[in-house]
Amino acid sequence: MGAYGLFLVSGLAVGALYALGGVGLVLLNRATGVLNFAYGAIGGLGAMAAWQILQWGYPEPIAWAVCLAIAFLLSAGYGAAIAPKLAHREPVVKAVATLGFGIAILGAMNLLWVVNPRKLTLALDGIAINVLGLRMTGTRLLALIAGFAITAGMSLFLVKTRLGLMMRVLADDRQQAAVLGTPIRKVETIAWGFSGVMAGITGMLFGDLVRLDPAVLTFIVIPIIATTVVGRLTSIRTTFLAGLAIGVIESFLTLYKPLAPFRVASPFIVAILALLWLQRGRKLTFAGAD
Amino acid sequence: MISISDITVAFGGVRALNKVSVDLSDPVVGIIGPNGAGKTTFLNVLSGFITPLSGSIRAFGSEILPMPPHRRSRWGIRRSFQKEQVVDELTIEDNVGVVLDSLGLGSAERERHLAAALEFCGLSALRKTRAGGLNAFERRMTEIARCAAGKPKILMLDEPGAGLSQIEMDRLRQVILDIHSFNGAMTLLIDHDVDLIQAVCSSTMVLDFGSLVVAGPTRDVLSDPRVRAVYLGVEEVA
Amino acid sequence: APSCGLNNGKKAEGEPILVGAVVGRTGPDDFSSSSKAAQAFFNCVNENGGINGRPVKYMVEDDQWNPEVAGQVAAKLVKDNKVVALVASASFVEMGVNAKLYADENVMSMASGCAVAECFESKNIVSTNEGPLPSSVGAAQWAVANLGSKNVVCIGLTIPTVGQYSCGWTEKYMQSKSLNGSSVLIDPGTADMNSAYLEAVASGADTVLVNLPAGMAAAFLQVVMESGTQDDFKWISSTPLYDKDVPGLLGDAWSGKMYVNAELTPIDGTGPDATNWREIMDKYGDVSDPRDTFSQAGYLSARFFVDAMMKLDPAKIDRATVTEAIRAIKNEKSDLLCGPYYVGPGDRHMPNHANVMMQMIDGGFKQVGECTDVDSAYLDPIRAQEKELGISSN
Amino acid sequence: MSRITIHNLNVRRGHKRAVDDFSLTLETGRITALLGPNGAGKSSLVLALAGVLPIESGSVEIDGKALAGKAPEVIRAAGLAAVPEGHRVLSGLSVLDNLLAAGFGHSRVEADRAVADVFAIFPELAERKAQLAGSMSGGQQQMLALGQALVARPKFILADEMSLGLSPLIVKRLMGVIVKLAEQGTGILLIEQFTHIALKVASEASVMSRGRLTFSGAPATLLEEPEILHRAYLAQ
Amino acid sequence: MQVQVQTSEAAVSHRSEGGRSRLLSELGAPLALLIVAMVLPAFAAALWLKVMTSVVIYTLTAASIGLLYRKLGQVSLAQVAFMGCGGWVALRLAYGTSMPFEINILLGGLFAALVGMIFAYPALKMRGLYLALVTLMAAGGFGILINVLQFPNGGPGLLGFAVKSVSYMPRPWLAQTDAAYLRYCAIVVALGFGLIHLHERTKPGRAWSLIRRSEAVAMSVGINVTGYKIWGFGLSGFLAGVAGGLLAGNLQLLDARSFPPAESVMIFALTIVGGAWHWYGAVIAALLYRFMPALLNDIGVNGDAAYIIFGAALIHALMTAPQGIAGQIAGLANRLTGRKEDRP
Ligand SMILES: Nc1ncnc2c1ncn2[C@@H]1O[C@H](COP(=O)(O)OP(=O)(O)OP(=O)(O)O)[C@@H](O)[C@H]1O
Ligand SMILES: Nc1ncnc2c1ncn2[C@@H]1O[C@H](COP(=O)(O)OP(=O)(O)OP(=O)(O)O)[C@@H](O)[C@H]1O
Ligand SMILES: [Mg+2]
Ligand SMILES: [Mg+2]
Repeated sequence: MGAYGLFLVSGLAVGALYALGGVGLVLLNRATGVLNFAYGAIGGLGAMAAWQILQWGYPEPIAWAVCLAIAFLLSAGYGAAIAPKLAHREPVVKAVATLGFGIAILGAMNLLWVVNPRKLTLALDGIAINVLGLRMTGTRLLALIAGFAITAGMSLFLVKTRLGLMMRVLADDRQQAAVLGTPIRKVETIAWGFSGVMAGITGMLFGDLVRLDPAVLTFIVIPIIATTVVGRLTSIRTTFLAGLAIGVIESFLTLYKPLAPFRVASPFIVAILALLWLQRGRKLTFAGAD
Repeated sequence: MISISDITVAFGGVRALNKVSVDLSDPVVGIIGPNGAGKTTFLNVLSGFITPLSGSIRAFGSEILPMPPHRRSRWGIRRSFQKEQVVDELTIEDNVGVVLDSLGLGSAERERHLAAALEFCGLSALRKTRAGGLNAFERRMTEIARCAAGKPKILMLDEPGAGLSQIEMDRLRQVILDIHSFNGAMTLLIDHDVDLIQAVCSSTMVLDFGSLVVAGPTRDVLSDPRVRAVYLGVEEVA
Repeated sequence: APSCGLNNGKKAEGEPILVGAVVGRTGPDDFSSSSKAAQAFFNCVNENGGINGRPVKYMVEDDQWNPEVAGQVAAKLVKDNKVVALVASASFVEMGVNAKLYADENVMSMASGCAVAECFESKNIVSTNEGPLPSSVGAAQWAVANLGSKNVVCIGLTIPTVGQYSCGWTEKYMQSKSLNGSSVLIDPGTADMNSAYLEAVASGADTVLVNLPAGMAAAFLQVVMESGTQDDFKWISSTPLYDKDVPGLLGDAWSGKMYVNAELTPIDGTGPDATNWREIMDKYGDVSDPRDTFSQAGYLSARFFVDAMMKLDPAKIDRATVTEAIRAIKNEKSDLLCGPYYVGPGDRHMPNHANVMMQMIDGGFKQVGECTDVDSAYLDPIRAQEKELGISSN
Repeated sequence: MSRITIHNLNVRRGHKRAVDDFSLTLETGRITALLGPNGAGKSSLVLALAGVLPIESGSVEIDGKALAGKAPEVIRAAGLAAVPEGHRVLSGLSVLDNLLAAGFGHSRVEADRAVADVFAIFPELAERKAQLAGSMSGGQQQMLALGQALVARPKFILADEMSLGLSPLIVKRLMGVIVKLAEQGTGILLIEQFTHIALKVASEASVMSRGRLTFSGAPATLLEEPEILHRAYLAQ
Repeated sequence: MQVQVQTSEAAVSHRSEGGRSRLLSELGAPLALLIVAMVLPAFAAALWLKVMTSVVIYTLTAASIGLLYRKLGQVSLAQVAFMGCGGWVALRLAYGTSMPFEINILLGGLFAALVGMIFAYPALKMRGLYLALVTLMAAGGFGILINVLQFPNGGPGLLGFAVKSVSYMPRPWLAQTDAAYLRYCAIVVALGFGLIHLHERTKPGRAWSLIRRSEAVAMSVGINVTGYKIWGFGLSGFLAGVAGGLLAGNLQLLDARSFPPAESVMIFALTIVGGAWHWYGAVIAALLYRFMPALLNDIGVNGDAAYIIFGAALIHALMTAPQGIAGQIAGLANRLTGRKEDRP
């Protein structure tokens, strides 16, 4: 067990971050049909702002509040002002438009904060417990717990609540949703704002646990997308599990020297393999799809 | 002559087709039944989009089921779709001619088949027009021309009359009636317009809940009490 | 008062001499510090009689960390603007892409921030800084001598011309002393520092050499803190951690425990050049310009360049004479460098290959080792060159 | 009694005017049949009334309250429910969710009751509660689409090509439902390609051609003088 | 659904007129552009020569994306990675063999085509965003793979990489200078466009159109959907691979940092902005991708500010020009020449 347990826990700790990010992406996709490439950048700007607040000497709760507020406003702003104008385009076009948003945010971050090594330190970093020989800080536990809680909460929210149903309706067919009387602009803005808050949480945790660097936080969205691919962009639970699995696989690859340098590719490899496995035996076309 | 035996299709728990066995031999055969009866599924089995759980299909001496869909088309099974499928950015001649591409014809022969099919469906004047500008009727006719071009053995039309006006219906009726003499192919026609079925189909099969209710001469089928109950609603024929 | 050029207080009015630089400003890191120092130095020279009356017009281009852009802006400087030389360039990508251009166009680049192997192995590029290889080996060498390290694990980037180049030669150094060395290479985009650290722990090392950019190093060291095993190892690092912001970034836990190699002499040195550099930055630079090792290197590159230009007939300063003059630079001394600076005709250049060690302590740094020449077989051809040129090492 | 007044309505689609100076009045309790050839602009009219297509000019009022330019959910809440052509249902959602989605205007309890009423009218749907709407047959989807309009308990239903692709039995049932709704006081705009079906149940008939209203009067007139319709079809 | 409608409008506005005049109008503009590319190098400054060479090369990449998108309705977010594949092989061959440049980039293209075909396999059963993400995963994997393996730099062995300074890839003997190389690239790219045109005009083009409409209908008219889809991805990969070879020849080396997955997404986005429905959309896309940033850089706009401008412009273009900039130009041209757009 020894070393393996250590690597398992270490992998879970990183996987929780992938998972958390992935769940936020899937949620927005379930609600609005948009895959948000700017997710990382939104969280990144929140985290940078939080760092600034801490730097100025304000207490941590204020930093959290500012981070979440900024992420909420950025995301909801996009959802209110830009997303509706692109609503009639294909999902891929909607997705790449968010990349434009992400890049603009990245540019703004680099303008506001000259590239420099920074570190975000949160109070929870200070406490730690020992799991299978690996010390885990409070922040890492928070990531894992937040991942579980949000996964469970969101799955229920989408299925059980009216707002959740509205979001699913909106994502399914926007025009029809409007005809049926769904307040689409409102629901859309709420969904984006909600996902922005999740991006903020993710950004804070990434900023603390991975690196507080605008470019890294912006582009971390790409390996995170791997988890959503495994979850077929719809299953929150699968996405969460995929995130954990990717973290663990990445961690275990360290043990095998020849593959160790490639281990960062594990999100992508896991995504492609999972996909091939998921669609084994599927027919080329099926009635109803065309 | 198509002989179908024991075809069963299930989607999850739903039996969309249940041990359907029937022999079809008239030039135009109607397929009717309530919504969700399995008519489109039946065509999907014939064209190879759905693999049945059991059963076999022999048509004109060939075993159909082992062939992949595109081979069936080359062999001679053609179909139109419940939602019309014409490609907007292609011209009418390309929309129709594409079916001849895979038949390995010489260019003269290809042109001959193409011209004949367009003429048959009354589209000759429009052949260089892009399909994007066509109206619903012209689009339907383009689809039928695509099915009829070359030397098909079986044409399957899934609700070709849906959404057409009465005048257009009359022309459609004429085209369907003429297919057999145009290229010798047999036609399977799904439609909910009983007048159309009555006018063009010498025999008809009726599906309900995936099972064959009855098959035979159209007149007999339409007066069958079971059909009147499940499909027509009793007073309709009375 | 700062000293530069002719020191005559007269503004140079002659025909400008065009000098260029390519720096990586926009991207994962900002490498523009050296060009800012050079700019300050040139400002000073222009205010003080210029190069025998001719001012320097300094053009700095941003390669955006993009090889294509690097090629474009270099072509602009070298072919369109016809600069006589490049001074104080600092980049991750530029040197590799443009070495051929510089050789073809017979133009010298007196760089200040080289990071990759290509930079030190090109005929027309010479850098004032020494890059990750001597810096890592120097750190390991010092740890062996002063901390009693027997087994060093080098944490580097997977980019081979950086990671393998520097960590690889550190391993070779350890082997040459019959000690153990190993490397853990991590992808620049990695989120997972845990496994890298576990891998390092598994190597059985007693000393960890952190050979990463400061931001990644901070992330790596945070994982170390989380694991609570900081005291199981001795900690050394290459130059990137020698930055005034780093002690604050890492936190007090590292105070007194981390030893950092510096490629040039300490930023708070008191020698004439160290003082002059700071004064020039204060008077001719911007307050926001960093005062770091790269700034020192940029200052030195500019100073050596101007010194060489001063020897030329100002009317005959063109690319050919400038290139020749730069190649002729020999035995330039400065208290900012551990050894003499020279260029020479060779097809590889690494004039700076001695360094000092600093201890991170009390939110700052304290020098703990004197200038030490790096002991690596990589330097054999360099030393042969020096012998031939008659370079006197300190 | 409520009334929808459409006055000089213009709707543009691309570079073409799909609805051209169109005026019509609908009343609760009455079925108005709207006939016309393919491309006449009937569906565009429905979508514009539902608030999905932008209106270029003209007014739409329900009991004097302006609807033109309002958001779709506002129009829906005002009592106008559209059933667009082509049985557009939310294909990735279950049948039950489809119906619940149509009841956002009601309280939860009220919505559940409305859904139960729809299940009573279309037991087929109750059987397929959990099935994804997209995997149902065309006719089943059409039932669902009408069911969605019913859940809203609207004052007016605009039903576009409802009989398209439906078996005669179902058409008859749906028409029965429509007639019953009218009797219970709902106003209905019935757009049909099969003119005889529509004319049989309608109390008013209008003909549309090239976006314009070309006839408005009693259904019997159209049955007696089929040339009116023919002319409209030929004009297109 | 919406997209299909747009397609039809584009198609309709491009209604052919037949005969010689059609051939002229079809070939006129591309020829004019090619001539510009041939004459331009004589006047352009070295900076713009380099920039224009990049533009020309990425035009081919954008065209390869446009081809997949327009004809098959498929989205590849891995084209820059395909460029990397093609460039890798071309570099390796250039160092390892003495074959002429043309053969090297051709083989590089074929290798990328092969990789494209392998990725077409999962694509067979997917479409839309989901497929796009799968290709993005491939691009992400490539980015990391190449970071570890590196591009060949003249070292020995299978990988041709050694920790040493680079040796530079030789350019074709006809095109040693930057000016000549720009012309050379323009000709290769023109040939690439010819290849695309040839496909679109004939059997594969028709087959792809039907597949785009619906795979079921394509099968029902006898099209081997598997085969044609794989062929489409192969062709697209081939073109991107050739572009990668040209890029290697431009810098005479390649750097692993040039091929991150985000670049693949970016060039796709710009292809849409440029306009995938018109051939010159690819030119516009490449201009936006390589010319605009160079211009901003040259006039001294801070690189970070340029990011903001670029991101905002991207979103703006996607919102306002559903047919891309090329579509707007075409619309304008039609209005100016008074061409009728639709049948009454
Ligand atoms: N992909 C599928 N998954 C699950 N059930 C399906 C699927 N396709 C069809 N069904 C079910 O199979 C049954 C038969 O459907 P089919 O489309 O063949 O009906 P149909 O006779 O063509 O009806 P219509 O006249 O309404 O077109 C229906 O109950 C339908 O819900
Ligand atoms: N999405 C669209 N974009 C542009 N024009 C459209 C669109 N949909 C329809 N049109 C055009 O608008 C006009 C009116 O079409 P509409 O669908 O409203 O007619 P309709 O009377 O409902 O016809 P049908 O009986 O075929 O349903 C037609 O000329 C049609 O070509
Ligand atoms: Mg059907
Ligand atoms: Mg309509």
